[in-house]
Amino acid sequence: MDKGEMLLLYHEMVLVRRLEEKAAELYQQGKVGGFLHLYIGQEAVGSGVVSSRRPEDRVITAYRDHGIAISCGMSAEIVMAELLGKKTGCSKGKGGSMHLADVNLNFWGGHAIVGAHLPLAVGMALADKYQGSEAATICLFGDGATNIGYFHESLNLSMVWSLPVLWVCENNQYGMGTSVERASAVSEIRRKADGYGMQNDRVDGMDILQVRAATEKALEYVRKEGPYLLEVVTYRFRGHSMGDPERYRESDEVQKWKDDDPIGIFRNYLLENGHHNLETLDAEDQKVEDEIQQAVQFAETSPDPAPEALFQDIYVEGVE
Amino acid sequence: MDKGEMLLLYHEMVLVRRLEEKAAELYQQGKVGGFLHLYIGQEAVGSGVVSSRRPEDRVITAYRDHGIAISCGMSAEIVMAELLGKKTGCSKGKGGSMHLADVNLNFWGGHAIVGAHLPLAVGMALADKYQGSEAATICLFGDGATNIGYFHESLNLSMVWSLPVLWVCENNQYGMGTSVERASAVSEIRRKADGYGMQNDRVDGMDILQVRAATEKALEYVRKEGPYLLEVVTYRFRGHSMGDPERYRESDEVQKWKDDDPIGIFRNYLLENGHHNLETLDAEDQKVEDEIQQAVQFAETSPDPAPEALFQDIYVEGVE
Amino acid sequence: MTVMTMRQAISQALWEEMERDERVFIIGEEVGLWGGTYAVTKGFYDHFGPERVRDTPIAEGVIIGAANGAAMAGLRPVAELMTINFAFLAMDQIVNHSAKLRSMFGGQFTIPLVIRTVGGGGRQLGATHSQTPDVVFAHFPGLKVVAPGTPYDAKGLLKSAIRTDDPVMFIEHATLYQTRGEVPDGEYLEPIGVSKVQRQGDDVTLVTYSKMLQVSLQAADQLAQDGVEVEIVDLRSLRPLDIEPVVASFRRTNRCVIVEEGWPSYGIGAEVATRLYEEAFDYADAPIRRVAQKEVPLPYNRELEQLALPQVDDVISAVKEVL
Amino acid sequence: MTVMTMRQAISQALWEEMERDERVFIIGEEVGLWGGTYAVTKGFYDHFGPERVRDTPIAEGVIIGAANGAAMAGLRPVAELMTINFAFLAMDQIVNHSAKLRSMFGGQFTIPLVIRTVGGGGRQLGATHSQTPDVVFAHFPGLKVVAPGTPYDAKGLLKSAIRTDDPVMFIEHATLYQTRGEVPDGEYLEPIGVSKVQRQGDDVTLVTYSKMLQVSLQAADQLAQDGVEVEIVDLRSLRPLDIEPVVASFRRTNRCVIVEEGWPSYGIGAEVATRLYEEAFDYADAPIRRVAQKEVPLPYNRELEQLALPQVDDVISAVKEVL
Ligand SMILES: Cc1ncc(C[n+]2csc(CCOP(=O)(O)OP(=O)(O)O)c2C)c(N)n1
Ligand SMILES: Cc1ncc(C[n+]2csc(CCOP(=O)(O)OP(=O)(O)O)c2C)c(N)n1
Ligand SMILES: [Mg+2]
Ligand SMILES: [Mg+2]
Repeated sequence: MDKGEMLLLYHEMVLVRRLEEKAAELYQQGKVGGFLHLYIGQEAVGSGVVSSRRPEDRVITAYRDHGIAISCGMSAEIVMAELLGKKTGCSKGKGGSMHLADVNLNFWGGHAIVGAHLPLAVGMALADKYQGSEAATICLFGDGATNIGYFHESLNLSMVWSLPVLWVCENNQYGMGTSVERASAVSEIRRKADGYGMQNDRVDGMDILQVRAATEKALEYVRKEGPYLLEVVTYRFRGHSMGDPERYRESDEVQKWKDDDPIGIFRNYLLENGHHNLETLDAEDQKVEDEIQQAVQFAETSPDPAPEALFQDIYVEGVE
Repeated sequence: MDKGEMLLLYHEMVLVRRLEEKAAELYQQGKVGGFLHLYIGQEAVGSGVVSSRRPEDRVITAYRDHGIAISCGMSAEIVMAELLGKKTGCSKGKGGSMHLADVNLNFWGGHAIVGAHLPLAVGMALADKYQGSEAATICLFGDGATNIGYFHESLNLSMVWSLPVLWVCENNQYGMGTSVERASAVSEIRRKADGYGMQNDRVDGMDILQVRAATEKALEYVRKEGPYLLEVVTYRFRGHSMGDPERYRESDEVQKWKDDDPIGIFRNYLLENGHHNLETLDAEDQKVEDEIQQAVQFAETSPDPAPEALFQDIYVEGVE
Repeated sequence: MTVMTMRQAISQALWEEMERDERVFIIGEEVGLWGGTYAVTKGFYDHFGPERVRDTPIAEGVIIGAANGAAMAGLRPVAELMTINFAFLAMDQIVNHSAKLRSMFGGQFTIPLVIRTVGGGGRQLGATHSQTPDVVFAHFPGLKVVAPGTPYDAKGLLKSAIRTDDPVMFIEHATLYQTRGEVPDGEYLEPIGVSKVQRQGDDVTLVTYSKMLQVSLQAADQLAQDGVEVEIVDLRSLRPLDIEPVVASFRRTNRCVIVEEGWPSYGIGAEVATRLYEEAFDYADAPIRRVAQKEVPLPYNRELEQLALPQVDDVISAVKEVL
Repeated sequence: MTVMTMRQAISQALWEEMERDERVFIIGEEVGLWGGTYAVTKGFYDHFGPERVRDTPIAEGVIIGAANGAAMAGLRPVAELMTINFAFLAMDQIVNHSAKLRSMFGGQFTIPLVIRTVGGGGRQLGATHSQTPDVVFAHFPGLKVVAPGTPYDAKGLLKSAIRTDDPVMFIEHATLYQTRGEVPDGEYLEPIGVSKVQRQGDDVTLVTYSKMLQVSLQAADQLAQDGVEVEIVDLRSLRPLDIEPVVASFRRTNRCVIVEEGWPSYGIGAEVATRLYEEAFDYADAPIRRVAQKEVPLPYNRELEQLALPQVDDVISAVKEVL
């Protein structure tokens, strides 16, 4: 990875962080509605994984999707507009925070039913294989999602058909308030791959460089051989969604993880290894601030969808 | 196992075999309707597994349930009456071949939705644990059932809650026409236990003594430690159900397995080791013939359910 | 009588039944340590312990499946499905098992199961998280389907649901938890399968349930100012459906509007209207009207979502149409 | 025209569409090597190969889920669910995904998916294997639900279903596969969402679809002997529901019976009746009647099962009631 690319990744992670901090603010003001699941603490996963893909590789994830959307190339403006339910949002204001997507960016969406997008990934990988494309499908999901039937059916079928899917489990240790230990028979998620004879790896998700390296290795395998399960160990610094009482974990634990802030770690790495100096990084931080401000402005001044939109985009061919 | 018990098991296996041969005949005559899934070839599994249980242990299985019902102590008469849809059948003629059950025998039914009874087993084991009983729940299912989400959710939860369930996979190599290799990422079903860190074993299902030994060992573990997956390798000599075109396997393969007839193997064992002589075994065979004849007679002369039965046994408290 | 919220009423019912009967236990996602996603089971985990308030993995199939199995084995599970949208992941257990295990085996098993779940839109949760598909469950014989609209009914009906030996889907509404109402201080039970007149009036019969009861009550208050007296019959249970009080009211008013939150096509209103025509054809002075959700997956955008959901004004217009 | 069975007609439609468009492929249990549980895809595996006729594990969730994903990615899957009873194991994919992926993401995705599945009772398969829950799927906007009653319609509608960019549940009836009828020799398409008058008559309107079309035709023949001329309107698609031809017929006959195989409560008949009253209230000379399955899980015993299912005689009685 060259210096320029590193700076882009740094920029991306900071952008995701600030965007979400802003979104939380707007949520408190009642401008963002519904559920809002923040990715704060997990930025190195999305940036590390997605930046390793080729443009033809598809990406699909769950509802905790702001970071993935940005990493796939969605602008802060478009994300923000969707969060505010505007016509200019990627899903025309119909999806909201949990349902960002842009087919043109090969980002196939955030999906809100736990585990339900894993079969979708199987189908996409099947389509690519069927059509002789070299593309891989990268499917991200949480630790909690590995206990639902979909996980099993999808991992099994991807192996039986030897499909090019990279399964990425973002193990942030909890599914809502339930720790991995209380929900899963094995606490190392990668072990679940054994039941399918699937290649697997486990990597520290607070260090974007490790995530990148593991993803690149995994994608190479996926392209040549087939499915692969990559467990990325990470942590969400905030509650599950807005309004989580957080009775299920100690603040000590949260603090311990916050000490390993993935942005801080990467920033230090860039400084310590002389890739970039403080001014450059600070300038980047400032650029992000401007971007966010512009995104909010764009979103707030964007029009709401017209009332007619209610009946649009449901069927391709008109019904009723 | 003493001689007497061996003879009982021999009797049981022959009874299951003849009962099903008779059922197939009655099906051809249109007296048995619906689906009829024969257990022929797999008798050593049911007899071996169920005879190892204590009376308080619950048994639950899939639609291929005649053998299990008999092993649980259901009489040929009651089975036959249910097959003929009679009021005297164990399910009053409402269940048919796929839905035999008798709570008084601690036999919790054959179930026709593939995999759906695995969660039921979890719940039963939970109830026993909750109530401080020492009972185990034995849940039998096919190889095909191990690919559905229920399998995953159930095995995982049984481990998380450390429930007394013995999971018994009757690997007869096919789910309808789909071989294990074409449906499952791993062809040794026991390997699937690894994804849950679950104890497991694999045993030859054509030899009842091996099945018994493995089940006893497994049940001991279940009572002390928790869930266990036992894979029993077996084969069905007949089609999946009546009217299977059997395009998916070669007659050579079927013949090879038929050479290992579990009844033949056990019979030879009894003879060769001097446990019982030819006369005793032949006499037993004859008893079975009589039992079957009587069962058919019982079933055929039993009354159909009354028309009012249509509305009975749906709700406990009357509705409409 | 004490005035309390729907949340408190439901919580009390659960608490009392768990105190009364050791066989009653709670199973579901985030019911324990978290205290329930809607805080209904807050405090239960500490009081009743992890054996009776069982947090599960995210696996709706085995949640309801295990509850079915435990019910067969003599316990009385109260399973919580975080929202009714996730009930589709347990659909096979609900409609093929809870509803059928008893009859299919000739009455050998009983399924004293309550599935508590939360439905309804209006919170900008998007298409997969905002549904009111109650009718879909009510279609299946073998189940009972209950959906209360007041704290009083919620408490009394939930207690009955826990005590009946039949499987009950108990559907709460996500936006009703703060709704307040009077609840008796002592113990009481409300019978399942009995519709209830929640407001008396002679001009038109309004049939509804759950959240739409509250919307209908508001509409009735406004209509009363115009001198239109609305009678509101609350179904409370969709299966069994107690149509008699509806028919009785209709025979008097000769006009009827049915208000439901879900989609109209193949919805609750269709069945109620058809039953009314079947049983009181000659009493209809005007076509029965339905007020329901627009026939679309619910969008995230607040205005669009509200446009799609039935509003007080929609009820008022419909009433005026039938007058 | 050639006379052929429903099975042949469906099989031909699939074959032709697969020949026409490489993006069309089949996915499901036993569709390949076995040749389809109902032999509809017999010969396909050999001709089109395992890539286009994909046998799957028993895992309905991922069958429909993968089909959804493949459809998003530009293929045109025809997914087979062995029976509609197993569709409940894929319910979340069908109603939360097939039906919503398009609108929820603002129209970015199209889901050109056909789910072929087999419904209906009458074969002594017991409660979990004999259901006709078509209405439950028809409740969800975003889906199209088609259920043909003749070989002609089956072929023409299935071809249209495969060509539309919207997700379609295509429900075949387990006991209709041997039903014979005329099918044009050349290519033709039947439009989805258009009801069809299958028999003309002036005395009473009979509304039905799928297997019950055949039952209704028999009833009509018998009634004709008594001089009663029945008009039969076949819905063919439950969503979109084309009510106009039904209304038009009812305006002439002023009497209507709806015949469906499933349970009456919250069924197809309720919606059709309500729509008729909404649109032609003044034309009703008698209450509209419903003929449907008894409100019970279907039992195994043959006589009991037949007692529960709607029979020709039930249709005749209902017609006589409305006359
Ligand atoms: C099928 C289903 N069940 C329950 C929920 C409610 N729910 C939303 S997120 C969530 C936790 C998921 O945890 P995990 O997969 O670890 O992802 P994370 O939130 O940690 O990113 C739950 C239970 C849901 N959306 N879908
Ligand atoms: C959920 C579900 N899908 C499909 C079917 C149809 N079906 C019945 S038996 C069967 C094969 C099951 O194979 P296996 O589990 O190996 O059991 P075996 O028949 O070999 O005893 C299938 C696909 C079903 N009953 N339930
Ligand atoms: Mg998590
Ligand atoms: Mg098998």
